[in-house]
Amino acid sequence: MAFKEILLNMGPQHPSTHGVLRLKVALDNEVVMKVTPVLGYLHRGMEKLFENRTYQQITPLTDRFDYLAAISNNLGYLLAVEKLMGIEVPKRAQYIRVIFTELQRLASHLAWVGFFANDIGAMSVLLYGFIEREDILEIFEEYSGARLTVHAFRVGGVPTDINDKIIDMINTFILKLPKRIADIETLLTGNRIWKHRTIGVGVISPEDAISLGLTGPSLRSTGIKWDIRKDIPYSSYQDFQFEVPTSANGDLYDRYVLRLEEIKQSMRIIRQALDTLPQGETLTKVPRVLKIAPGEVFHSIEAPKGELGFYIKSNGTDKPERVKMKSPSFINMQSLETMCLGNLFADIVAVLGSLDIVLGEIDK
Amino acid sequence: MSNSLAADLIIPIIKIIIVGLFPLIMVMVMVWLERRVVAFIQLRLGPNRVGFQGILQPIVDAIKLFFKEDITHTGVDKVLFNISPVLVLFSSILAFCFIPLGGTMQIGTYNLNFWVAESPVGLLLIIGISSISVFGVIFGGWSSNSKYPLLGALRSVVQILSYEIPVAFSVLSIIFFSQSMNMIDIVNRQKDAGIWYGFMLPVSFVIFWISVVAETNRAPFDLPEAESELVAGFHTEYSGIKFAYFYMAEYAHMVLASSLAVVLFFGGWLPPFPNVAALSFLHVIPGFVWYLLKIMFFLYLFIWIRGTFPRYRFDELVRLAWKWLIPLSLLNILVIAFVRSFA
Amino acid sequence: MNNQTEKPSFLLARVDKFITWAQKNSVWPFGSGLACCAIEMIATAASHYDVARFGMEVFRSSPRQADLFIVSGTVTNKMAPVIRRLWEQMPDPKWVIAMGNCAISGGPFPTYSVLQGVDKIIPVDVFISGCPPTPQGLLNGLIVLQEKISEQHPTKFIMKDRQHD
Amino acid sequence: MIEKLENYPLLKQVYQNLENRFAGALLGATFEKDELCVTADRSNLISILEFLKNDNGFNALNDMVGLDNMNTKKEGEKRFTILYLLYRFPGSARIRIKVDIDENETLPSIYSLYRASDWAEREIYDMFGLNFSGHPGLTRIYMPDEFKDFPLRKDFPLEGK
Repeated sequence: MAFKEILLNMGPQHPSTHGVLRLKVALDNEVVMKVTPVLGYLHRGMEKLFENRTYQQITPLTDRFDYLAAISNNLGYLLAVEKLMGIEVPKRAQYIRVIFTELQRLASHLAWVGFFANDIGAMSVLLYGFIEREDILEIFEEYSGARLTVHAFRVGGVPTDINDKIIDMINTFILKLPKRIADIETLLTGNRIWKHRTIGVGVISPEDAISLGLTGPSLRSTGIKWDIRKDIPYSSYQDFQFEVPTSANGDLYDRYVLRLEEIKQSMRIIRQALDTLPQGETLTKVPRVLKIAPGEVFHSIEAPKGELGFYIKSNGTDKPERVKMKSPSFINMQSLETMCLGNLFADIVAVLGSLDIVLGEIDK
Repeated sequence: MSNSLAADLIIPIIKIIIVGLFPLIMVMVMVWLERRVVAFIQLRLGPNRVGFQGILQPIVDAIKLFFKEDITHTGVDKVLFNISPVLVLFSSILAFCFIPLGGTMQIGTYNLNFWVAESPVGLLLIIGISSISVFGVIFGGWSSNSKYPLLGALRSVVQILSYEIPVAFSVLSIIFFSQSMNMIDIVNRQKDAGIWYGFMLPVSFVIFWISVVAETNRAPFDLPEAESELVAGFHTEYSGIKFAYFYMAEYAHMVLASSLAVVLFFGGWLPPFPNVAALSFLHVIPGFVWYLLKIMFFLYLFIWIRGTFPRYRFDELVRLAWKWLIPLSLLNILVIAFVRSFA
Repeated sequence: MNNQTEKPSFLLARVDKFITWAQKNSVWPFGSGLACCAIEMIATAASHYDVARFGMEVFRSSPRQADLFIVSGTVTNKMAPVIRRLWEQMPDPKWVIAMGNCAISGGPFPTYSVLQGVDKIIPVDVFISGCPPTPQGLLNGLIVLQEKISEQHPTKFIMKDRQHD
Repeated sequence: MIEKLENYPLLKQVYQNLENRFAGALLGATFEKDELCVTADRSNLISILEFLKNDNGFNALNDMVGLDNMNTKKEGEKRFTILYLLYRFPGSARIRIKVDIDENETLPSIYSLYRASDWAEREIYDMFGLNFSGHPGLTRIYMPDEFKDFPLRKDFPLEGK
């Protein structure tokens, strides 16, 4: 039987493209024949802007890359700069950085669970996720004054020490969170509709995942144990005990279960970091005008969405010659078509949700 | 003015007006209730600024939509585009003619019936009339000359086609017992039987309920208007008062579905255990109130389901109908027929 | 200019008040997120701040059914025609909030690809500064918008017609 | 060079393999900040990457970086540089391949080796205007199609033309 393709244009304004992504979809009835993402609707020229800003001025701009995990971006960039300069960050500052990055990971994953569930139609979970996220943002606000674009760290450490109030807030939050996660799990994990929608959908094989450069939870869901926190430790992650959860099927359900498990592991790390917080300085002395001798460096961290890398080339002035960001969403987004082909139209939305993309990071 | 004129003309007209308004009032209540209840499920407050606890919110919305620009964009089939909201809304309101909102009340010598029309095939008519709404959805989706509405309309056709069958089968099992398609008779037979059909035929009720949730395009079966996939589904291109028609029609259909569930399975205007003498004081409360209480329960159920479940996918939805509900309802009918004829 | 100074008649003023009362209490935003500010917009709609109290939680994803366009984030030159078109697709009366510094003036991105202020392409009613504005800020902006709506005269066209006669 | 790699047995092995296989064809190698960087020529880029992927297990492309050396290049050097950041699962070893290229020259696309290079090459094409032969669909990825310039070139002003 001859079929007639429907060409559907999703976006740039569409409720579930997570921003201003545009997808050109070819459908045969509801079966997906082709998905072509069109990017650039949020291209802000960040990399060009970086070449015209000093090293310190760039740090707050990195917040605007992945606005759901601003602190991870700060950390990734700063670690690259510090590696390029060859300076060591005080131990206490490293621990504080770990605490805040892990809190940010919690916030990002909670928002992800909400958005993903909302894409599949369970709208209450979005709101539940945001309640807990709000608590984390309050901690950030207490620490730095900002909620979303936090700018929590500086070159050489962290600007201010954390006080007892913040530690109290984190402790209460950590105590509260497991119950909330359990709530979300009762709503979703065992739900038949949820399982129908996620198990066996958006499957990707480990070979494809590696070839496409997939990282983060999406890669781990195919069974490859790869977590930069464990494999190439940075910022004292080697001091903490935690597991890297993996699963074998590479479908949406696995990605969901993995992220919930990662939330639990992050709580473990935060607890350990708070218990063993060393005393001492929080900021190394760095010159106010930061001039870095010519050189180049690539450093990557495990952001909530995958591997976040910064390539920095310096030229001896206070501004970098080139900053290139390896954004996890950009790489993960490439695999959308592989995951979607032959599935139904509704699955595009679910797969897109599961990839945890942020357009600020994709379009730069 | 003679007594018979009042009985024959004026009272029916008043009844028609009331029955016409009743679903609309219920729609208003439902819009408010849904927004509040879903908000409470999600640990929010919901609209509470306009009127007492925000009760005027739906009215405010309606006024606003009424004064909004009504866009008919180019490339639209004007006749179908304009007729479909009307079809959708009025098909559901029309069906209320045959729904008994209460029992018969004795006022002097006059017997006041709480229904507009009594037909020996009332049930069939209701199912027929309410199915007209799918034409509204298809016309609306097709005439919009846009792809998302078209996809929404296509989904809607498949959905209604699939789920009409289990509804009909589960209703058929009622008719086995009531021996009538007259809605009033069905309620009276439940009184005679001393037990509501819902408790007698639980399988039929479950099939019926799942199917009507699907037919009203409510979560988890809200595929024709699935927001995360199809923007706003078949009414994406509608604005202003026409959109309000679609918006109200969705709730009117919910009220209709709940009313059907109450009348067919839960004894319409009857109080609980109508034949138990010890509970006869329940008869003091008018039948209309019982009916209202019961439909409120089912309407609440609609909202509760929406706040909890994820959305079905298109193929799962069709599979559920054809692989589970239809065979199950066939088997159900077989068993009931067997029991009816031999027991 | 004449009809602006002229006061509407008593009856029309009452009608105006009635209509604007309805309009300001039922502002349905257009569920369009552009960038960082969109996350704060969602946070405003979420449980902690709950914009639903003002009857504003009905985020319509179709511009045809929305009253308020919250431009929440950076508008790039590539996106600008889309924004303009979406705004044109919204039925009157419609309002626009420029949320965040990017939407107001390009914010921290004075670059080749960013539109330096969304008011260059569509008329803006309320500007909310911040990068991103806090949910409290957005709520304040919405209340300001409500005040602005309640001062409008939806029946003004009747007065205009009379003057043309 | 090889002494610097003494503490990194894996990279040392890889480097020795490369030396043995492409003796003389490698234009240079550096090792700083724990990162091995090998400079290759346009002509043998594909064979080096194939060798690294198939025989040395560098199965993932981490990222591709384009550089415009307009302000820093010396006389006679080419204007642009493309970096291929390779990765090895498992083993967590990284290697960087560096290729210099001029404005009018074309690099072979490595899409057949690493599918991840699809968008990365489009990005470089969009931002620097460098061509990749054999790429399945080399179009602009960020900027609109009617955009004429290449933003990340150093002679393009920040505010646009």
